[in-house]
Amino acid sequence: MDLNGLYQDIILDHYKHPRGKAALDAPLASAHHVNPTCGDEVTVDVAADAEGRLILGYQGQGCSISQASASVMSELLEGASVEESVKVREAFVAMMHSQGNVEPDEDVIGDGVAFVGVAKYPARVKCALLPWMALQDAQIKAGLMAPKEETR
Amino acid sequence: MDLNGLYQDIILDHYKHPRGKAALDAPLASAHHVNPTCGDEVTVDVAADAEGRLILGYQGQGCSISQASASVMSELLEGASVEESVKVREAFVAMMHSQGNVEPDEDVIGDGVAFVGVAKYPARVKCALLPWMALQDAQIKAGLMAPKEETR
Amino acid sequence: MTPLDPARIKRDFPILERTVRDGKPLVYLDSAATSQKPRSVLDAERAYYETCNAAVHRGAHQLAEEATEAYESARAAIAGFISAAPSEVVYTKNATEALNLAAYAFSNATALHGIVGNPRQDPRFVLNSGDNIVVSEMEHHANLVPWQEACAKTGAQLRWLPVSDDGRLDLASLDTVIDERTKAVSIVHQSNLLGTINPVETVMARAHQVGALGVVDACQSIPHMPVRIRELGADLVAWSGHKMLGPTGIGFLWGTPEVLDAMPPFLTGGSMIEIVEMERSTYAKAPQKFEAGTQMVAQTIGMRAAVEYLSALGMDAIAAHEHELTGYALDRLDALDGVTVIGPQDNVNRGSAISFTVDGLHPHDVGQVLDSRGVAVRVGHHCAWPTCRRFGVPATTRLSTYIYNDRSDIDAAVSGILAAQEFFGVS
Amino acid sequence: MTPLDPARIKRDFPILERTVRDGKPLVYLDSAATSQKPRSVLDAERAYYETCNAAVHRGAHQLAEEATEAYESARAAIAGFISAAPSEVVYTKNATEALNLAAYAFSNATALHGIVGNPRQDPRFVLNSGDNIVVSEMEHHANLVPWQEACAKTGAQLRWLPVSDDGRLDLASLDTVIDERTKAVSIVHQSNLLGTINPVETVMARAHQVGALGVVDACQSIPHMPVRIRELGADLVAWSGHKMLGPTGIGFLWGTPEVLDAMPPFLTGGSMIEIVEMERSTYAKAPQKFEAGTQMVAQTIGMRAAVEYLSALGMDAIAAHEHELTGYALDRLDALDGVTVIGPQDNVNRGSAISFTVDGLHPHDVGQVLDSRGVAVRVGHHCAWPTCRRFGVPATTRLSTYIYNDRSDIDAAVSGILAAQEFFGVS
Ligand SMILES: Cc1ncc(COP(=O)(O)O)c(C=O)c1O
Ligand SMILES: Cc1ncc(COP(=O)(O)O)c(C=O)c1O
Repeated sequence: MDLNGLYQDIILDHYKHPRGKAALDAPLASAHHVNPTCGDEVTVDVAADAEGRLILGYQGQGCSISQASASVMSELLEGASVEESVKVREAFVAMMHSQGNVEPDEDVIGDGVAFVGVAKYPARVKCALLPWMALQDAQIKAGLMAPKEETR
Repeated sequence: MDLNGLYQDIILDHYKHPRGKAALDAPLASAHHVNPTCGDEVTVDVAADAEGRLILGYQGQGCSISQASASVMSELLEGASVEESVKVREAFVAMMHSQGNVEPDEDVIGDGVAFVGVAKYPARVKCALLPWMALQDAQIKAGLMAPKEETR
Repeated sequence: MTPLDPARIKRDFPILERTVRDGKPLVYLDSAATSQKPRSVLDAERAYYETCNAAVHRGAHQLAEEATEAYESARAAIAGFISAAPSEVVYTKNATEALNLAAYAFSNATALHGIVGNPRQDPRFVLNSGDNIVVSEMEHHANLVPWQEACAKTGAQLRWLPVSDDGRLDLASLDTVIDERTKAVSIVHQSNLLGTINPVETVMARAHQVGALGVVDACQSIPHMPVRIRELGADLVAWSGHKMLGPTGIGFLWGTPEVLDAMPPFLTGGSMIEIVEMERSTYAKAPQKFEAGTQMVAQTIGMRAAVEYLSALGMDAIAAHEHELTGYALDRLDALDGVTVIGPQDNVNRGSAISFTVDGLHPHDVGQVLDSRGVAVRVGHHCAWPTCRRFGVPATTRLSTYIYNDRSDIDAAVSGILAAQEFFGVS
Repeated sequence: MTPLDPARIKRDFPILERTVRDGKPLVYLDSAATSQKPRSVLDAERAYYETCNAAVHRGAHQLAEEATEAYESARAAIAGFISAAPSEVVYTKNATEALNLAAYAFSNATALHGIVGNPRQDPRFVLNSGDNIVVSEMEHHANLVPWQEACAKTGAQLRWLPVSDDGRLDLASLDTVIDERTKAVSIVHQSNLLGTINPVETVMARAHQVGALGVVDACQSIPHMPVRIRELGADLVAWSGHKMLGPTGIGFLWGTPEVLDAMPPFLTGGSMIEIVEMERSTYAKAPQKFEAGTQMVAQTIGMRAAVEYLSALGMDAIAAHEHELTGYALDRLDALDGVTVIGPQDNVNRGSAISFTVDGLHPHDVGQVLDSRGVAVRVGHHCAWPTCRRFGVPATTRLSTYIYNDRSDIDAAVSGILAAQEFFGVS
């Protein structure tokens, strides 16, 4: 196996230098998710500015994949519109469920493309998705979802 | 397989002409046993005469083996002493657990020897033993056991 | 639809080549008890052990990944076989455990509900005194005793739908037996003793009308006919693998996601949890919530091969084959003196399990004579003792067919019955 | 006592010949999760299906007789392996079910006792408010969550014996934690996370002193050392087959005849009954009382081959082999910078499961690097989450050996740890 394909430099960099890792002072909502097989956990806080753009915070502990994924997510979505955040999350989730067989779109998911190698490891897909699932939950609680999603 | 070895004439004769098949008017004790896999059942009544000799009665429904066995038992043990009844029962039970590999003693178990072929059929052993187990139970309840057995 | 070719199918089942009782060819007519297994099922199970055996849903190494993938894709294949979603299928060790899982949802919810400080239980599962549970008079013990126990633990009342003389469910009292206080209705789809196929949709509709949970015991139907699970109209459906070419040690509970979510867990321990602390735990979502501990993983792989084998033959073709064979068997038995079929005598809404009695002969003796000729049938109460009582018989002899049987097997059974009558001098 | 020859043993395990991750030889160090299976176990199971598969304890035909004989003689062999009588061994699907069976005896007896008109339950199993149940802080979820649930359903209190910093059971509070109101004490014999072997005899003696039932989780001990079951001093002992060369889907509950008789049934249905009527049922004696429905028959046959394989090697020799290997592994890990063993660091009263952490590295990442080199270990909380919390770690990496491992496997794991430290730049 190609360890470098799984742990791309971008992932290692985000793991060692996490971006935006802090709780929000006054979140609209928070969601705490755990990976029951290994005990990894993440708490994602969300709020919105005057224009309805996302303000994100997160804390957590876990493996390089889950922590780097949270950092990438925070970098990508801080200040994004609700619509954008949904689009990016759906693209990231789709890539993670592709078993590594799709060419991810860097224009949509930015540094998230580095996780395409992780999609080949079913046991690690959950790690990568952990913060994104928490984000979705927090956004639902805060009412910060795209109209299409709210009615689904 | 040799059907005649299993259903010896003695067995068929006892099945068609059961001896002593009736309830006792005033039993000292009774025991009702069932074979839970097929629903066969037998009730054995015991009493004792002035000399402490057994008086037996039974009723029941079931296959040729269980019914013939009850009939043979009744014929063998009616009027027997408690000691004799225990000896005969133990010999019969031992034969049934022998998988057909012992030469039964006709002096002890009389027509019971006809059941030696049944011992080769594990599923039928229970049928043959049904009335004898009920008898043991009824004798225990009635206090009609050999001293050695009571203390075991 | 290609008709079945039993002679060809037989060659896939190694055991059917053996002889019994001093060289007699084996005639296996006991598939309602358990079916035989084709080579492909045995090969699949063995291949799992030889290539990727590991703990599923727990490890991060390659074997564990492969084992998890095999286990979950088996679930998808089994779910597909009954037109269900994978997450709606819970693995159990047999149908009996699946039915206990359903019954324990009630006694557990009731107990938890009664203790102050517990999270509130879904009221659908909480039994109050005056509530009742409904089964039928033709249930297998597996769909009767667990409900008796649930009632004994909660004070609820057990009721049942009666059976008519011709072996059909008597629905005249449907609306009175199932009433506003009914919390669960659990009914067999196809009786393993009578062969009757019940109109479970009607019974489930009535259950839902009064807000009761609807459960179906599909042990004898799913192996023998195409079943689109939603069409039964039930909330929960139980069946076993070993009666449909699968390994021993695996059964299933299908449930609607909504109901599975609402039920409390049954067996608890590893892999079914979300968070565990010394004081308390929270649980995973179904199906994991109901799969505590290391599962029968190899058996799920064997089971996948079993449903693939059945699907390749076609469940329509299997049902047609058995229907034809059942008609033939009913006709041949009808022509015998002193033989009485217990259960529907017309070949309508009935499966291939045929129970009968022979005048003057005990079923054990009939079975023994058949066995001496190599014909394997089942004798006894078939774990449906109350049904025997209903028909005033202590036991029956039952022949039951499957994909590998043909008319010659029925003929062998009929000759055996005649031989038994002759041997015991009742002909 | 002939020492083990792992190189020779390996040849009996087909899976150990495979490669993983682009041609790396498989180094399997995850036997505490599940063991691999020798050819003889797979052959025995297959032979059962190919020669005498049938319903046991039910049929009267030759196949059914042979199947019943195979099933019960497997029970005798398994019982013999732990120096028990056959009737003391109950088949379950895994150890988790066996522990649930024990815990449900309490919640079921309590519920039945509370309903007027039920036969009186044995007071040992009836939990009144103020009663308590005792476990330890190093239990697998399978021996914790079922007792939490029993308490939640009855209002009893759950207590636990603490664990010391060196990973031993802290017995200082034995006499206060287990008191006159204790109804059950359930303790792991060998911890699957820490490797600790506990003085269960001492704990069981205290349990009996206060009249409580004593239960032992022997999942990690019976596969690895000679166990004469009565010497544990327990009333009930649970373990699994798949961790000791056996098939998936089979576990065991041993019990004293007296206690098994006193317990209410757990799963109910066919084959565990004495008489069934619509209104009520009576039950068979143990072990049948606890074996409802069609059992994992083929798996019992495979299990018999497994205990025969282990007995041929000799459990003394197996324990000696693992002890030596554990000492070697502890020494090698001790020599690594940044590696901390969680659990006893001396090779005394400890088994072959070794958990450790690596400074600056998450266990998932350690496991991944090992996996990339063909070394299969387990990462996570090992279904003993509270034990992780006790040691302030979210998870550990665990290596665990068995009869087919030797020093080269430990060396491969150690090289992998060094590689992980280098890859992530923490060395
Ligand atoms: C100590 C211990 N107890 C209980 C269990 C549960 O065993 P199973 O998953 O086979 O039910 C295990 C293994 O997972 C274990 O190691
Ligand atoms: C109608 C019916 N229900 C339930 C069962 C119980 O199935 P199992 O013994 O596989 O648990 C059976 C088979 O024995 C059956 O025929």
